[in-house]
Amino acid sequence: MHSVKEIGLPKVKGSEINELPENLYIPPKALLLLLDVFSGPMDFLLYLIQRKNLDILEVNLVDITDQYISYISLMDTMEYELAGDYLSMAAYLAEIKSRILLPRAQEDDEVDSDPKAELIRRLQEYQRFKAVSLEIDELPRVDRDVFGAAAKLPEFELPKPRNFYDKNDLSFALRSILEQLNNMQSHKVTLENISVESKMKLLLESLKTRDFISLPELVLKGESKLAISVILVAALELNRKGYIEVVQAEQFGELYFKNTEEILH
Amino acid sequence: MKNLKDRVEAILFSANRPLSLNNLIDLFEVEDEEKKSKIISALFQVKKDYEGKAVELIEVASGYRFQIKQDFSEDVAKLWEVKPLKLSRATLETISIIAYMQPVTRGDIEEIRGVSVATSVVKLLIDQGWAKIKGYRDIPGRPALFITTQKFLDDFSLKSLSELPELPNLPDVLSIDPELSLQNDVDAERSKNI
Amino acid sequence: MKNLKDRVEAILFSANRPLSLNNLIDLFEVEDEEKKSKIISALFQVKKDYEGKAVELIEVASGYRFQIKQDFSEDVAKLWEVKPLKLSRATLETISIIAYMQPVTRGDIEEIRGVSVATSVVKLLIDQGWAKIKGYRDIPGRPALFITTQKFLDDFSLKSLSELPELPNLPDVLSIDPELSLQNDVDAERSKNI
Repeated sequence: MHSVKEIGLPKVKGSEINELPENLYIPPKALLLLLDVFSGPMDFLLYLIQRKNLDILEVNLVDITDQYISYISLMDTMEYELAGDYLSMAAYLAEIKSRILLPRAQEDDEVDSDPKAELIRRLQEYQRFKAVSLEIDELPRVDRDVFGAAAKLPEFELPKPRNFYDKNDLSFALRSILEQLNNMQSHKVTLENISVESKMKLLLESLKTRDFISLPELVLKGESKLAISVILVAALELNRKGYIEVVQAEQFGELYFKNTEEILH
Repeated sequence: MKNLKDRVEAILFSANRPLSLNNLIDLFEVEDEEKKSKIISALFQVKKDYEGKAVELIEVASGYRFQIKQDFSEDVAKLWEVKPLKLSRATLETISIIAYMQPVTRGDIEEIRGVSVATSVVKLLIDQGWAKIKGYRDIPGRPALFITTQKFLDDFSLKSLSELPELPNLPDVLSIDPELSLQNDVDAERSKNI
Repeated sequence: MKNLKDRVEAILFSANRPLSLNNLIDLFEVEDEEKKSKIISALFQVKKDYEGKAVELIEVASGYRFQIKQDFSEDVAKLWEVKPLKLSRATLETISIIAYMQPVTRGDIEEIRGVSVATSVVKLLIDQGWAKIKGYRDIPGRPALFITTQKFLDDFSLKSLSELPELPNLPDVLSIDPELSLQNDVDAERSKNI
């Protein structure tokens, strides 16, 4: 198992770096690493605290919140879906921080629960189970540490109508595994490869035979939103270079492209 | 007449699962208390006979089983081409929370771990026969309540839940003055900003 | 250092099949003749240790195995009869994979199920007489190849393997050849675009 120490920040000239340098390079898969090493945001938060050899009770919540959020915000935005729990923890911390920093109305104090005490309680609660789960992992486990001892059975007769088994159970059992396998395999994402150049060409070609052309007409069958935005970029680029004009009959109306040369003629 | 101790020994080597005292009582058709205590002393005798040998008789939650002593597990793993199931931290934390807090809902587990419980973790625990659904909590949504099974205890070499490692105590939060520490944070922050 | 006699004893109690002298030599990585003769004398010693007990070490065509003495067959029959075997999901999935895809190694089964196969499941299938080892795949480690038996067919009321219920998706998984399945993906993609 990865130990927390493995991902400790590197030492420079013997002294440990406690803060992230401003432009620290974060590898593109940093979040996957985070998800792999820590069992969740509580675990990560504990690590940030313990890295400074601090007791949970001594933590400066404002500092730790800033650190947590700076790590999370450095992560690859593409992986947000995987990181929902980390983000909601970031939001929770940010809320606590704002409550700490804002001047507090005296009257509300009695009603409001203390957000810091609540977080500390949760961290301590998590820490108990984290510790005990590591102990449970050490227990002698069947098929890892201990194996059954058995001997060949003597010959014996079982009375005749025996256990009857249904052959359909076999195909059901296998079918459900196969379905799971197929589900895992079919998540393939293909990236469309659409270049601005090709769309510029298409637009100019189309305007050779027509005076006006609308945006939807340029979208090929089966193309996505990405294609539409690429076409728009292509059109704007051509417009900037003076090849075409972009016209619109009314506000929020359909966009039309036309050749600038046409006007000159 | 075959000797009871040998019969107990034979049946334990044939079972491939732990056998409880009641299983043995049923099997040997014991009615009176006297014979019951004979089975217990036979078990005791068998256990003693195997002391110092390569296999041992141990007691787990569902009963008694013969197992290979742990010293030899490397040889056995090699023979069986075992790729031991390595449990992820998420799985270990989840089964621990179920074990100590049962019955618990997925929501209870998420509250403690601060992270949603992956379906794959629940599936693994149920597939291994370590956790099962005991009922449903009577709140909106009627979430399933999970408990650990006897097989969980058997597979982790435990006789009962009381043999689980001790759960560290929750430190007494009331003993800290939250107002004070909050104030510290604010002060620290202000002094930094100056 | 663990004693060779104990290691031999442990491995024989865990194997659930006869082990030949060569199996033991491979397993314990013995090269020289001297150590080979030590294994033989360890076997002899183990055999002697179990004389007069409920289990005995016997030699069959394919090697050595521990066997419960015939005297106890009545007790054993009763144990198996008392509790009609209820198949766990893991057991059912494992025997299905063997039935449809035989011969398969344990590794194959693990790959398909995505979790490790408990030795108790394999033992159960062998004890039940539903699966047996057909040979060894000629790759490093020489893993055992499992097939189903006549008794499996009998117990599931099948005349032959061709009577297994049809499984629509099966060909995809059987064609492990990656080239082929890649081609299938491309074809599927094309037919979607038309």
